Amino acid sequence: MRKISLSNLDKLFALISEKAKLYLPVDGKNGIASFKLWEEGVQMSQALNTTRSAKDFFFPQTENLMEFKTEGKNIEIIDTRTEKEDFVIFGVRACDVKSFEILDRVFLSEPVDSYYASRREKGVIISLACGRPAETCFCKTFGIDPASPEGDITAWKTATDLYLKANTEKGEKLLASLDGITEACGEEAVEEQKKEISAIMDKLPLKDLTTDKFGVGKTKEYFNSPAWDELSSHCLGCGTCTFVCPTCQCYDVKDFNTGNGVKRFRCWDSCMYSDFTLMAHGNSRLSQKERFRQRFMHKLVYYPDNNNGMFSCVGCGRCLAKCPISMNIVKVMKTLGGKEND
Amino acid sequence: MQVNEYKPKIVAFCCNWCSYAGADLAGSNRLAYPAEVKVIRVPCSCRVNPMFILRAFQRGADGVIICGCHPGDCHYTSGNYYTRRRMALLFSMLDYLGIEKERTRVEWVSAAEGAKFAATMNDFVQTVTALGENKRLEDLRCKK
Amino acid sequence: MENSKQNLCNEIVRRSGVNPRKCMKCGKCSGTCPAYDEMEYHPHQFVYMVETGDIEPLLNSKSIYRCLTCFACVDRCPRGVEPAKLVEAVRLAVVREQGKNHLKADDIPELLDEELPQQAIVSALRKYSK
Amino acid sequence: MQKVTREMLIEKASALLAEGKVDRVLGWKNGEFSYDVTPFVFTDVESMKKDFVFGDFAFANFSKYLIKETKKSENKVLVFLKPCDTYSFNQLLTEHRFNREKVYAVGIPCDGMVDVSKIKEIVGDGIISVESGDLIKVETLYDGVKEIAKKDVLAERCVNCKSKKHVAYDELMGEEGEILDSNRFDEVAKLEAMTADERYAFWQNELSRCIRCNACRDVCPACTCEKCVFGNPNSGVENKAASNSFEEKMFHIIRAFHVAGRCTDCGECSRVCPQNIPLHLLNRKFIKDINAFYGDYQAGEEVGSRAPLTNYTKEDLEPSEAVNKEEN
Amino acid sequence: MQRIGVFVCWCGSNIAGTVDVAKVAEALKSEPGVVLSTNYQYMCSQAGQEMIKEAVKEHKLTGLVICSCSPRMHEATFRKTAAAAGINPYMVEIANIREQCSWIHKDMEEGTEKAIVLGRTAIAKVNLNAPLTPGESPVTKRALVIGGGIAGIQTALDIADAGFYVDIVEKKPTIGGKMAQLDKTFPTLDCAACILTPKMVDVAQHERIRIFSYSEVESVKGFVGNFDVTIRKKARYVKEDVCTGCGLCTEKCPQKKVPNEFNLGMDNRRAIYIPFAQAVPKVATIDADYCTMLKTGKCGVCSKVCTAKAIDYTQKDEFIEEKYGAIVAATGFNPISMDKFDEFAYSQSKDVITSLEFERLMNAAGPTAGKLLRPSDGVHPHKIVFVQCVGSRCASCAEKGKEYCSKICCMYTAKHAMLTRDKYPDTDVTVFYIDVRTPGKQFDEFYRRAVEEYGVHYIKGMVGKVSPEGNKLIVQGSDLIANKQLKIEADLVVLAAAIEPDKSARPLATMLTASMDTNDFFTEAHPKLRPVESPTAGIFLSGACQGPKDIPETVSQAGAAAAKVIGLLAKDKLTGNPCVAHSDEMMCNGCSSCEKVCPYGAITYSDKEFRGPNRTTLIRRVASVNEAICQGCGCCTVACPSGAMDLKGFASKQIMAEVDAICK
Repeated sequence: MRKISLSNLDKLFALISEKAKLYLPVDGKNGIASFKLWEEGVQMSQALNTTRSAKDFFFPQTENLMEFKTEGKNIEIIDTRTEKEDFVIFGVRACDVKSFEILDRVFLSEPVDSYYASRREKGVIISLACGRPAETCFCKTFGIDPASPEGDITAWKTATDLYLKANTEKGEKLLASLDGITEACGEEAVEEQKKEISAIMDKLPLKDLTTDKFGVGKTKEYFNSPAWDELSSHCLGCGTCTFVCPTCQCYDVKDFNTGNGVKRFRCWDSCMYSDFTLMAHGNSRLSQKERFRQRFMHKLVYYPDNNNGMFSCVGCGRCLAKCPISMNIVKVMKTLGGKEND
Repeated sequence: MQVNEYKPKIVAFCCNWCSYAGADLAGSNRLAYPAEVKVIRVPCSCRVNPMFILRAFQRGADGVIICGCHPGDCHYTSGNYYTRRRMALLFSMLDYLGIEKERTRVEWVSAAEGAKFAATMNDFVQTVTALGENKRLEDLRCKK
Repeated sequence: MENSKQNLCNEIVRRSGVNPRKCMKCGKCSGTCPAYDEMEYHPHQFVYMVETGDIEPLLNSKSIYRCLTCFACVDRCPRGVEPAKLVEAVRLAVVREQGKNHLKADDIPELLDEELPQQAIVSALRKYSK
Repeated sequence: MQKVTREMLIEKASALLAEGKVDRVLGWKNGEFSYDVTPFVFTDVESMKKDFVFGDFAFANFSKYLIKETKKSENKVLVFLKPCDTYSFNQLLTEHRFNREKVYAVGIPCDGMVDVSKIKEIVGDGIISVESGDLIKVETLYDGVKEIAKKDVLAERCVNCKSKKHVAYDELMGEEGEILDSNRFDEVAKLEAMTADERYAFWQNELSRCIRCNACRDVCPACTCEKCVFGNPNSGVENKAASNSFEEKMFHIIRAFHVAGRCTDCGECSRVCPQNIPLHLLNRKFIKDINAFYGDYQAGEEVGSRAPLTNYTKEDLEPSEAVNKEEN
Repeated sequence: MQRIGVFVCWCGSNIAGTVDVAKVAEALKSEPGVVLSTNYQYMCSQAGQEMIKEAVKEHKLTGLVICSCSPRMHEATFRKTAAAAGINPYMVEIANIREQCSWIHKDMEEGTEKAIVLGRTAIAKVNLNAPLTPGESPVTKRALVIGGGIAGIQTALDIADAGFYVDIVEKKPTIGGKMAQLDKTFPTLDCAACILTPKMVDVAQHERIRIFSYSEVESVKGFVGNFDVTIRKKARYVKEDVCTGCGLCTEKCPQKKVPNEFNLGMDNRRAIYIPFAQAVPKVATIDADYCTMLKTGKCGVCSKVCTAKAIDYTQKDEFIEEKYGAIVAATGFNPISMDKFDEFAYSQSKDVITSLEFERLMNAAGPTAGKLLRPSDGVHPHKIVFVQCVGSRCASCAEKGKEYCSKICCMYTAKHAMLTRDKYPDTDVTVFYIDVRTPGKQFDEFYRRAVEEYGVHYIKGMVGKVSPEGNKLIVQGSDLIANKQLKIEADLVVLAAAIEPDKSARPLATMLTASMDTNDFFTEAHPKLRPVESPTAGIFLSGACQGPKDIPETVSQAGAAAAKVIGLLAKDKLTGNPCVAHSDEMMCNGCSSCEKVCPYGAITYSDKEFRGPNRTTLIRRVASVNEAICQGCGCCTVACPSGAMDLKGFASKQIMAEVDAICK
C-alpha cells in the first residue's frame, strides 16, 4: 500500500497525465458532476458520484463504427475506430466498478465486441472508497462493499492522505510508476475507514433490501404478476433510468447518410422507448407495461439466469434520484417481493 | 486541396406563385446573382418547416432565405401570414441561442419583382459571405 | 433662391403636417369656406399652390389673415387634406419670415389682467416672437 | 384561512368515492424517502390513508395522465390539480386530448414545491427524513436535524410562480388565489442582454449535456403526439441519441417550437432533466416573444383559445424586426 | 428504387450557351437511381418528347428529370409526355437550369456546376416521388343563386337555359332588386321595368328555376360540387301556393301607416302588401312588425276578405335543405346612409334626396305617380342641384363614406339631369362634379348630350354646404373654373350617394368561406383572369357584390358567372389537384392545429377506432383532409407537430432530400 498527502494530489494527477489521459469527476454547472479530462487547475469533485455512470468510457453513448463512401457506383469502406489511446479513470465508485464486470459479460463473451474490448484493454481504473454513502445507495444488496471497491487500483481518501493499493497487474504497473511521489505505508488508516463505512452502511434506509426473491429461474413467478400494471401505469417511457444506469447495455446500430457517404454508428438504446427492438413486423413489446417489465425482469431475473445468478444492478441509486416520476428498481423489488422486503 | 475563395452555400425556399416566378423573371431579364443560391420550389412559403431550415444548416448551408408573396397577396390568402409568425419566432430563438441572425432571412418577392429577387440574393450572399462558414449549427458528420 | 423657396415650402408642409398630394381637387373646401369672398386665394388654391411650390403670392396675400380657422374645410374635406392647417402654416411662415417680434417679453406685464388666461399669452409669445 | 391538508383531500376523495361520483383517484403516492413521490391511481380510501401524500414534493402535473386515464373507464376519475396544473388541463382540453366529462377536477392550493437537490446542496447526501413547514426540518445520516427556510429551497418554477389561480376545476378546496406578477422572464432577458457569442457559449454548455433521455418531452403536457417526429424512423429526422451538438440543438429548438404558444410554462421539463439543463428558458423565450410580438397570451388560460401560431394579424411584425428588436 | 431518366435540354443556345449540357448529363449519370442521362437540343419539341417516350420504353423508366426551363413553362408539357409514355405524370421533376441558371450566369464553369447541383436536387426528389392520382368527386347538377336582382336573375336564366336546375334565394318578398326601383336606364333611356319585368316573368315560368323569395341562406356546408345548404323560408303568413295576388287584402288592411320601402319611405303601404305590381312571385306578405293581428291577436281583416283562404297567421319559418354543385353570390348593393353628412342637410330637409329617391319620384309607379314634385310641399321644383360623389372617393372619413369610386353615379346623374330637362324644360338643372367619369360605350356621348342638347349646367366643384332657408335650399359650392364661390337658391337637391355591398354579404361570405376585401366586396380569384370566381372553389360572383357596377356590366358579369357555373355543372366528376395534404391517421392526435390554419376548411375531425396493443381497440379523434377542397398550400403540415400531416408532391422527406442534395 502506498500513500500520498492530499496536498500533493495535483502532482499525482500531473504525473499520471504524463503517461495517459486522466479522467476524474469534476463539478459542473447546475450541480452536475461528470468525468472530465484532467488538466492543470482542474479540481476533483467532492460529490459522492457522477450524474452519469462511468460506463461511457467503455461503452460511449454514441460511437462511430465505420464509414461508407460512394463514388459513382463504387462503395469504399473506411475504418473510423478511435479507441486507440491509453487512459486512466480516477475516482470510480464501487458500484460503477462492479458494473464493468456486468458489461464485460455482455460485450466480452463471444462474439467479442472489439470496440468495447480494446477500450477495456486501454483503460486503467482507479476506484475510490465511499466515505459518505447517500440514502439512495443500496450496493450492499448486491454484495458490493463500498469500503473496498475493485478496480486496477483501489484508493481511499482520509482527511489528510490518499491511500492506494494495486489489485491487478495493470494497476501495479501504474502504481509502481508513481513511486517517486508516493510513499509506502501501513493499512491502519484504511482499516479504520472501512469500519466507519461499514457502520454507516448499517444505518442506510435501504439496508434491508435483499435479492432473495429474485434471480435464477424466477421468470414464471413474476412475468405475469398483476403488480406490473400498477408499477408501470405512470411510466412516461423516457430513457432517463436506462441512460443514467451503469449496467444498461442496450444499443442500436444506425446509419447516417451525410450526403457524401454513410456513417455507421451505434448509440445507446432504451428498452423504455416505444421503438426499442422495432422490427419489420412491428414491435415485440407493444405497451409500456411490457417495456417496463422488460427492464426490471432483465436486471433481476433474465440476466441472473444467463450469468450464474449475477444481478445486473449495482445499487448505485441513480435511477432513484433521477426518475421523473420516482418509480425505480427498489419500489419494483419491494412490490414484487412482498412484505419481507417492505 | 487547393485554397479556394470562400463561397457560401445558400438555400432559397421560394413559393411557387410569387417568388419562384420572381426568380424566373430575374432570369428572363438576365439579372445576375451568385450561383451559390439554389432555389427549392414550395407551393407556399407556409410549407417551409423550421426543420427544413435546421436541416439545411446541418447539411452545410451557410444561409437560408425564404421568399413568399407579399403579405396580403398570398395565393392561398393567408399562408404567408403564418410564415411571418413562425419565422419571426424561430429567428428570434436562433438569435437567442447565439446563432448569427444574418444567416436567416424572409423576403417578400412578387412575381413582378425580378429585380428585387436578384438584388435580395446579391445582398444576402454578400452578408453571408461576410459572416463566413456556419459553425454554430453545423453537423461535423456532414463536412467533407 | 429657388432652393430657399422650396425649403420654405417643405418647411410649411412639415410644420402643418398636411400632405397636399392627397388633394383630389374637388373644391369642397372652397365650397364650404365662409370667408371665401374675403380671400384673394381660396382654400383649394392654398393646397394647390403649396403643392406646386408657388407660395410667393400666398406669403404676400392678405388671405392668410382672412382665414377664420373655423376648420369647416378640414371637417368636410373628403380626402383628409386639412387646408386650414396649411393656411395656418403659411401664416406662421410669414410671421417668422419677417423677423419681427410681434410680441416681446417686455410687453407681457402690461397685457396681464385677471381675465386673460396666462396660457394664451405664453402661446402667443411662442407664436409671435422669435 | 385554513390550510388544505392531506387528511382533507382524503376526506374529499372518500366522499366522492362513496357518492359514486368517481371510481378512482389520481393522486400522489408515498415513496422510499420523503421526496420520491409517485403518481398513483387509488381506488379505495384504505390505500389512500396508507400511501397518499400531499405536500412539498407533490410535483407531478396530472393533466397529461388524464389522456390515458380517462380512456380506461366509463366512470369519472378524481384528479387533484394545483393552480399551474389547471393551465395544462385547459390546454389539453383545447386540443381535444381527453374527455372533460370523465374527470372530476378538484382544485387545490399550492404554496410551492421543494426542490430536493437544493436541500442536498445545503445538507449534503444521506437525507433520512424531511418534515414540511415554512421551516423545513431535514434529518441526515451525517449531520442530524437541520432547519431550512422553505423559500430557500423552492423549486425553480415555484420561485417564479405565475399564478395561484385555478383556471379550471369542478370544485375548489381552500381559497382562490390570484394571477401573480412573476419575474419569470428575468432570466430570459438576462440572456438576451448578452452578446451573441456569450449566448452561444451559454447554450452550447447547457445543451451539450443532453443525453436525449427524452424525459423533458415525455413529461411535457404539451407533447402529446401519438409519435414524436424525433422517435419516428419514417419522419426523416429521427434521432435516437444525442450524437453530436447539432442534434441536441435541433431536438430542443424544434421541441420548443412545437410547443410554442401551447406551453403553459409548467416547468416540468426542467424539473425532470437528469442533467439539470434549464430547458424552461427555451420555452419562456417563446412565451416572452409571443407576448411582445402578438400581445399577452397565456396558454391554457381559456379552453378553446386560438394559439398564437395558429393565428395572425395583417399587421404582424416582420421576422427581421423580430431579431433586430433586441439590439440596444 | 426508381429507374430515372435524366434529359438535359440545350434550349438552343439559351442553356447550352452557359451550361455544358453534355457534362451535366455525364455528371448526373452516377446519381442514385439514374439509369439514363442524355441531352438534346429542344426537349420540349415534338422530337424531344418522342425521345423521352422511347427512352421510357427502352429503359423501363419510372421517373423523369428534365433539366430545362422553368417548371412554370413546361412542367405540364412533360407531365403529358410522361402520361403518354405510360408513367404517372407526377413522376416528373424539372430542374430549372435556364431561368435560374444559364440566364443569370455568364461563366460556363459556374453555370455547369450549378446545373449539376440543380439536376442532382431534382433526382433526389424524384427518388422519393410517388405516383399521384387526382381525387374525384361527383357534381350535384344544381346551382344556387343568392340574390334575386338583375345579377341573380340573369345568372339563373343563363344557367337554367343551359339545362341545369337553379334555385334563387331572395330575402325580399319579390325578386327584381334595385333595378325594379329604377325609372329609366342609361344610356339608352329604356324603361327599367320594361326590360326587367319580362326577365322576372321568365324566371318565374322557367321549369328549371325555383324562387325562394322572402328567404335567406341559413348555413352552407360541403365543398365544390357538393354543397349542402339550408335555406330559411321566412314566414310571410300567406300561403304562397294559394294566394292569387289579387291584392284585395292590401286594400282592405286597416293598418295604413307602414313606410313603403319600395318607395324608400316616401309613401306608405299596408301591413299586408305586395311590393309592386309586377312582383314575382305576386303574392302578398304580412309585415309582422306592423300587423295588428299578429301583434295583438285582434283584427283578421285580410283573412276575412281573402277569397282564396291564403292567409295563415300561424305560419312558421320553414327550413329547406338542398344540395348544390355551385353557388353564386349576387347580393348586390345599397346606397350608403346620408345621415352622417350634415353639410348636405339630408336629415334636416325633405327636399334633399338621394338619387334612388329621385328615381322613385320620376317613376310613374312611384309616390308621385311620375310627377316631379318636392317631397316637402308637393310643389314642382324649378331649380334642382345635383351633387356628385357624396361619400364616394372619401378617404378621410371611413365611418362616413367610402374610399372607392361608386362608378355608376356620373351616368345616372347625367340621366336624371337629362330626363328632368326633357320632361320639365322650365326647370334649371345644375350638377356639381369633381370629375365626370364616362368610360363606357355611348356613355360620354350621353353625358355630352345632357350638356349640349339639354342645357344642364355642369360645374366643376363641390358643394360645401346646403342650408334650408324658408322653402328654399341655399347651396353653397365652389366653381373652380370661374374661381368663384356660388350660392344657389335651389328647390331640390339630389345627392349621388355612394354605394356599398349589402349588409348580408359579410355573414354570407363567412358561411361560404369566401374572402372579402376591407370594403366587404367579395374578392375575385384573380382580378384580371378570374374575375367572376371567388378563391373558394365552387363559389362564383355576380353583380355589384364584387364591386360597383352598372346594369350592362352586371348583366355581362352575370352571364360570365353563369358560364363558369355551367362549365362546372357540365362535368360529372371533378378532378382535383393531387398535390394535396394528407393526414396519417396513425400519427394524428387530433389536436386541431391544422384545422385552425387551413384557409379552406378542408380539414375535418372524426372519432375512429384503432387497434391498440394486445387486441384492444382505441377510439381516437383524427383529422382527415377533403381532397376536393384542399388547395395544397401545406400550411397544415407545419402546424402539425407530429408530422402526421404531409403534402403530396411536396412531402417533407422530398424537400429535405432536395435540401440535402443542394448542401452536399
